[in-house]
Amino acid sequence: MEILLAKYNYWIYVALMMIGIYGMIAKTNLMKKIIGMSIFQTAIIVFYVSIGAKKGATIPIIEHGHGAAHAAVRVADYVNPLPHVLMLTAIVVGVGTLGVALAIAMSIYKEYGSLEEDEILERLE
Amino acid sequence: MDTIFIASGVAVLILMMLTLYRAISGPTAIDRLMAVNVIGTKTTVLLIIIGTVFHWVEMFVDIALAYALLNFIVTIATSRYFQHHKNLCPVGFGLRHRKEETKND
Amino acid sequence: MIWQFDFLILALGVICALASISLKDLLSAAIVFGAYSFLMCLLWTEMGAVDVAFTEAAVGAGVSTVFFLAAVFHTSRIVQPRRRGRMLHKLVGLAAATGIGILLISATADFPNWANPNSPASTHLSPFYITETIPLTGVPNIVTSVLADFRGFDTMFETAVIFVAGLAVVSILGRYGRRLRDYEPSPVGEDVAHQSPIIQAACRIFVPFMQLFALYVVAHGHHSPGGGFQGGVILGASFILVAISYDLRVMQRRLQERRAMLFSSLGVLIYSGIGALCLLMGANFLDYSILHTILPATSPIMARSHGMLGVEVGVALTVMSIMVIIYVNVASYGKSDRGL
Amino acid sequence: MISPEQYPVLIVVIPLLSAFLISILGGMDKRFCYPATLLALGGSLAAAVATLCLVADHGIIHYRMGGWAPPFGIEYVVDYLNALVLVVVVFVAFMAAIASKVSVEEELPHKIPQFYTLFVLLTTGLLGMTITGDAFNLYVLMEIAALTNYALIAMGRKRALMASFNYVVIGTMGACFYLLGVGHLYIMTGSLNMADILNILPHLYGTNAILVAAILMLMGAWIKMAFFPMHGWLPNAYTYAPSATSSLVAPLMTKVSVYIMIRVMFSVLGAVYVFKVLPVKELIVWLATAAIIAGSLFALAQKDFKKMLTYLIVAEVGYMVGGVWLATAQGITGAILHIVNDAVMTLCLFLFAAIVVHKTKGHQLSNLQGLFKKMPITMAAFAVGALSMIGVPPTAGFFSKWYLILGGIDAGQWQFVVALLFSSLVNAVLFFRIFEIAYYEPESAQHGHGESVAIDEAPLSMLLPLVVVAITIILLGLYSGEIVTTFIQHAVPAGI
Repeated sequence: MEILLAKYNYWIYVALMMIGIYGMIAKTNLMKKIIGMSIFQTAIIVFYVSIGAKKGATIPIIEHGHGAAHAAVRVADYVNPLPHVLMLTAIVVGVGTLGVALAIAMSIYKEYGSLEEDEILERLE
Repeated sequence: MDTIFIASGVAVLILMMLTLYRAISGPTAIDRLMAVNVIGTKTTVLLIIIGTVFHWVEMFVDIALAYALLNFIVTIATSRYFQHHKNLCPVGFGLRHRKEETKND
Repeated sequence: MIWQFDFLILALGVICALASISLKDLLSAAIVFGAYSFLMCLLWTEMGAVDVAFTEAAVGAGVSTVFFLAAVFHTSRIVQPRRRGRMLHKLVGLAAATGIGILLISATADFPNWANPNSPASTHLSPFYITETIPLTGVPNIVTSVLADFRGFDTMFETAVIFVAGLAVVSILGRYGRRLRDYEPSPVGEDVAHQSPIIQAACRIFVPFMQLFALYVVAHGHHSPGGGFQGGVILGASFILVAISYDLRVMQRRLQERRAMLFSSLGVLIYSGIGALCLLMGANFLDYSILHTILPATSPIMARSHGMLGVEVGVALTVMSIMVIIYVNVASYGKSDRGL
Repeated sequence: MISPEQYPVLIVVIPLLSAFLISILGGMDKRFCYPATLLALGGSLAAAVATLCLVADHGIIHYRMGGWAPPFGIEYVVDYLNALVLVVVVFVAFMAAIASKVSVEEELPHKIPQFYTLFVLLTTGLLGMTITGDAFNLYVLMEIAALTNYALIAMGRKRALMASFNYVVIGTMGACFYLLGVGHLYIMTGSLNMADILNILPHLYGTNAILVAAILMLMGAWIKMAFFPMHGWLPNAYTYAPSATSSLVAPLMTKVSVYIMIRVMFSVLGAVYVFKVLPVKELIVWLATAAIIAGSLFALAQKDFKKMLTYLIVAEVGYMVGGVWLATAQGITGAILHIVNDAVMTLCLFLFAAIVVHKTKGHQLSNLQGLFKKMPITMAAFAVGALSMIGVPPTAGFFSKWYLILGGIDAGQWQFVVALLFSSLVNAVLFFRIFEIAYYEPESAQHGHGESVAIDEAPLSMLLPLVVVAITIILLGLYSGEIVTTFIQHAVPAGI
């Protein structure tokens, strides 16, 4: 139980990542590839946010930040904020990539009338 | 006190799992939409429950609010789809292909 | 972290991911993918990453699902079975996934335990941010202070990424530069059939509150989860709501695409301009503390706090307009006529 | 008003700010875009050259973003290696921008503001990737460069769309692998600053997690640079992109990725780790050998001029990766010198390709017929680039190849030396075939025989950069000794 609890977050992020990679490589429908890509990206976010978690800590906002400005802040009370910052950026990058990928997929559909990779390749030849 | 909240949260999650069954296997897309909407509502509740477990609900209410608002937009967007395309359950649906050649719309 | 929740949510997440990859109906896949985003949002909250959860709620569960739906709306809905080489493709995918999976699992053995307070990640850099955020920047939300100040340079490029994404979508799909008078009127009857008075009434009530809430999220990001990015997405979503419940032209009367493009450049320009202002005043790029010489009645510490607020406003402006631009182009195939 | 210690940040900030201004001005009147782009890149070039001089005089420069001390804030580090690469990147972008005027107006008439905004942002991304000293900042800039790149390629419509989509999927995978690698380093060390990680890593060298991090980061860089087994996305993407795009992207994207591989190897993981602890040195040199041979052979099989050039890029990537992994001072010197030379050479060839597309509306080899008589100056400049690709002595290409061959002999990797010679031979065959087509074959039958063809040079805005680049190739060749002694020898890690 101990060892299971200690590492399972990391195992599950690997599982999500494998699903994403499988979707990106094995699926021929362009939309499915995009979904796979998004899952892949969220898997990385799971990984990073799991790094930031800390036992017995609360959210990274200093309590009573207004009044007693110099009250002692105990590091152990707050989770690690750095991965959160990094992952905000990653989410934004993710939605940007998603938008561009969807736009390209849609113009491919306009051009070839299909979203299936093999049909498009047939039409290219 | 925390134990009660955690227990109720776990209960909500288990209910969510039941709804997820409908979301994945549901014969028509409307079933899925409904199921996912229910999951969305449960998520809002869970966000607040997590807030109480962290003893700082104020910080979580904002997220829950934003969440509920955006969930509403998604639902409307999906409903728009059905307004234009009446086909709720096209052939070749679900986890398996039922027929080879299909054409929706 | 609350491990009971963590375990269940991760299990549900894997099921959702599997389902959305394997469903043959793209619309359902998009809906289930939305559910996956809901679960991820819960996961971040439960691990204490409230700002990430807020962003995920706004982006993942909200707008990106709408983008997906819009794209499916305009393309085909059913995944066609593959004609040839099906097994080979699957095998290659499985092999790649398993290979990388084994590689990554083998690395997890060396990781410190999950949520261990003594891991290097929790002891090397983060204590500085946690203890110094109030003395050095006066901002209680550590994520905001790290995002907009300590690592503000990353965030500037993050905003630039969003800007690039919008511009890319426009340049791939759209016809940038159409004015309102260029829109050809469409037949009246068709439009009315798609309009629902209930939805429109709800939208009328909703939108002002939503925008007010968004402004609150932008402005209050120093003290609670939120900030420019989340607020910007909600603002953008309010325009998207108008576009969905009426149609694109009604929305464009409020925010034209051309003007949105202008706003988006302006937003990033505000961000990098504040940075460049610090540079011109003799400090390093993005060193807001120098701004106390021109801001009235501030100390260098409060100047940092105000600088961050200015930057957040820039971020919100860009994100709002780019969300609208992406929606307009994806939902109408770049024609910006009727939309969904 | 701006002191010299601010120069490094100006290199990135000038194009960044101007990109948004271009977008705003372009919305009003698209004639502003071209001059504004030139101004932005010119300013950036000036800052880069000034920084290069500073580095040559005073050594490594550190710059703190927002005034925060390094492991906590983001740091810019300009050392001997990236000062040089920065100048090359801005120079190439500047030349490509000058040449872009005609082809953009011709190929993308409705998208001029978007094109130039994305063009400048792509340059910003590449510059930022080169200059940064923070592992995560590198990822963000990598994504900026990638997203602009997808859009610029997809503007080519038709076949470019599918190529661009493949590039999106594969490029995202590459960037995500890099991010995952950074995550593994972060969980083990708790730091994101490259110098800090390098300091902490030695006591973790034996662990599996660092091994996986190294594999993931190198995989990410390799996917981005189209190293041999992962090169599938590159030829189509660069061939069907608009010509103004390909003359920016083709010289720079792969070279900056090679630079990133070098940076990850020496400034993050440490030369000791990659060469002494990891047992993959020989394997990668073999892969590079395969890349060179496969790239050359594929290039031989092409009938399309641009596609042929793209396969040559695949081969050139093999040169550089192989050179670095030879793990000898000569090999690394050769690889770094080749980054510089190859960027300029590839630029020369792609500028020529843009002229061919402009003049003949196609990029098949048959489009080149009779060009020697029509465009003597253009062809002379092209000949310099081609000779440099082959590796003929006074041109730049010879010197880097010389160092690479010496490195190969030092390391005893004879297969790599043989592959280099083989690839030179193939290049000779390819380019002499082109000379033959362009010199002897008449343009087309109906023009009659023996008639003197009127000289019809490329427009000045395309010709001028091409000539400047050709002269640069010769100058780089003549001064390669100085470049090596002033910059590159300091960039080679000590003790290998």
